[in-house]
Amino acid sequence: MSDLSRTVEALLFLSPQAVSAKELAEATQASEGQIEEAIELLREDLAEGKRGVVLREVSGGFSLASDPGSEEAARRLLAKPRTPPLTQAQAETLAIVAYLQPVTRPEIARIRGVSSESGVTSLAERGLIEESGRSQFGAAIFKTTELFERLFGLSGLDQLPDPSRFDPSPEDERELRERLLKAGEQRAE
Amino acid sequence: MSDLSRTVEALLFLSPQAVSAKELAEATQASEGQIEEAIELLREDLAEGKRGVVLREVSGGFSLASDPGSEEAARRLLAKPRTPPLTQAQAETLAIVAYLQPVTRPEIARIRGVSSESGVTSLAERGLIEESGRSQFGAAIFKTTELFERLFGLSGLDQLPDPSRFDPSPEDERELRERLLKAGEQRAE
Amino acid sequence: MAIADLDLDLDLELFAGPFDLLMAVVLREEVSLLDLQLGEVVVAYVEHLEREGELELEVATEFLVLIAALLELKSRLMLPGPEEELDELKPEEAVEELIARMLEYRRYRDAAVELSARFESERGYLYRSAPLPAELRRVAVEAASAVYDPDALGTALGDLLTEPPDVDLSHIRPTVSLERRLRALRDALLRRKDFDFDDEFGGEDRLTQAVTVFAMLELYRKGEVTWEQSECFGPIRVKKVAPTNIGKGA
Repeated sequence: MSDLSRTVEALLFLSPQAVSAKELAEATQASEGQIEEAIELLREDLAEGKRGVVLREVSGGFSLASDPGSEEAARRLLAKPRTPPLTQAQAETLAIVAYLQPVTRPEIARIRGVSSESGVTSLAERGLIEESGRSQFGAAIFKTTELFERLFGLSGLDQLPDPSRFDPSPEDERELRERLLKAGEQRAE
Repeated sequence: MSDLSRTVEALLFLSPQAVSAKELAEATQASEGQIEEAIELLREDLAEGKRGVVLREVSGGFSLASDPGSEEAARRLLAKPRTPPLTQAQAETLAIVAYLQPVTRPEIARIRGVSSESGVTSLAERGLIEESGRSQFGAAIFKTTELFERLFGLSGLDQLPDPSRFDPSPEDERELRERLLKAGEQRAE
Repeated sequence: MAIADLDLDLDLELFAGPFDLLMAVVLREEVSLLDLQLGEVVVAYVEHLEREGELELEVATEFLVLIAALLELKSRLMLPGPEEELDELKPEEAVEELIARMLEYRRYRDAAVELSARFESERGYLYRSAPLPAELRRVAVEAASAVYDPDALGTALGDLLTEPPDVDLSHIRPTVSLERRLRALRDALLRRKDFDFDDEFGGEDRLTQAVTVFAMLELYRKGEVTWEQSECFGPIRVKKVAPTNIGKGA
């Protein structure tokens, strides 16, 4: 292991946040190319299944995380309960914020067709979204947080699944239209 | 690397404090003997100079620490040098240590007339004072650090302002100590 | 399939029949949205839920989206005046609007499923959260410059050297007890048969001396004491009266 990779590993170990290649280069006074090489070495050494710690690329930088295989033991040691899964309301609200950010609360409600007060509040409490100012009409504007990227294993928002994947197919659309009209017509007969 | 050493490494990575062999055994549901073996493997892999992280054995158990060689880079990336103004309690405690050093914690408390636990701790954390041994009765003895002299712009302890400038004026250090103790006892009454 | 599966029969003032039929007739403007009490539809749905005893989430969500869309359309229709193109929302446009709304919602519903799965698969990775080592939390010696004034230490030391002032009692009114002065007089007379007042009590404050004189008068009344003073402001000689004398005198 090179001196530089050792230093990079130490920095990732110490830093509470993900560290970008640029920050690593500045701190170690190495070039970004050298950092790339050092990261490449670490990527091999800390690949899944090799050690208790793995290298991850999250929220615009690099971070160390414990191997998922040790999750149960870690929760026992740290007395940390497993975070509950997202509820449907939370997941829908989070999807809207993630893809449309920055987005206001009324916009979220308009898309979901229901008031999204509690979904927004609970996501903010879990640190996945945060207020980032007010719209000109005074509505709170929301965006996702760094923690969101970390917990979802995203190296950046551009790593979100391609939204076009969720476009309804023309068949879906036709079906929906037919359903709304036909069902009525049949009964009207 | 065995599964158990991987899990142990993950646990040491996650825990902010040292973890004892017993705690590791409980969390991994392994025997302490197995933990010993796992630690043995880690001891080799994480010996000083091998990686960016080293295995440390402290009184309470085991912990991971960043390699000392990376300190300079870590400082560039992470250090947030803070020199906020001293509180009254800190200034008093620091004055006692500066003029009377070496001085024990109980003596500081007697002179100030109040428990000085938090003042001592915060000054030590900020690197202005440090423990330098124990008195014959086991009390921690404190003195000021080199950082203290730098932050106060002193080329040596003899550059401290002459206490005779502050009325009443004790003549030597022994007298100073006695007067401080006497005044402290009156305050404590 | 979802909303078509909703077996909700309505019996409203304006309309009787299943919910999806209502949607269709509303969209074809056979029933005016303006006259339809949407609140009644919601109440009917809630009653339906109570009867069924279970909530099918997908159906419920779609129902809410539809009702919300209808409410918005209706509120647009109710807007007065100039926004005429809104007032003249054609049935086909209403259908399109409704469909667009439902499709948009579906997109995020599906993205939500994907995000939830991702959240689930990522939950095993745990990140370290530990304070920085002490040496990184303080200024490096080499980088340290003088930011504190040494005089602050001298001043703090001066404060510590200052002995606290005596407690000020001037606000407390002194009181002198006659009882105590009587006792003091009797004590003095136990030690000696006679004494000079100033020798015994001259060190007391004026108030105490005055009360002691009162005590002497009291003891005189009781026949325990007498005194002599040869001139004004001269020394007072206090003398004990022997009990035998009292007996004889009586």
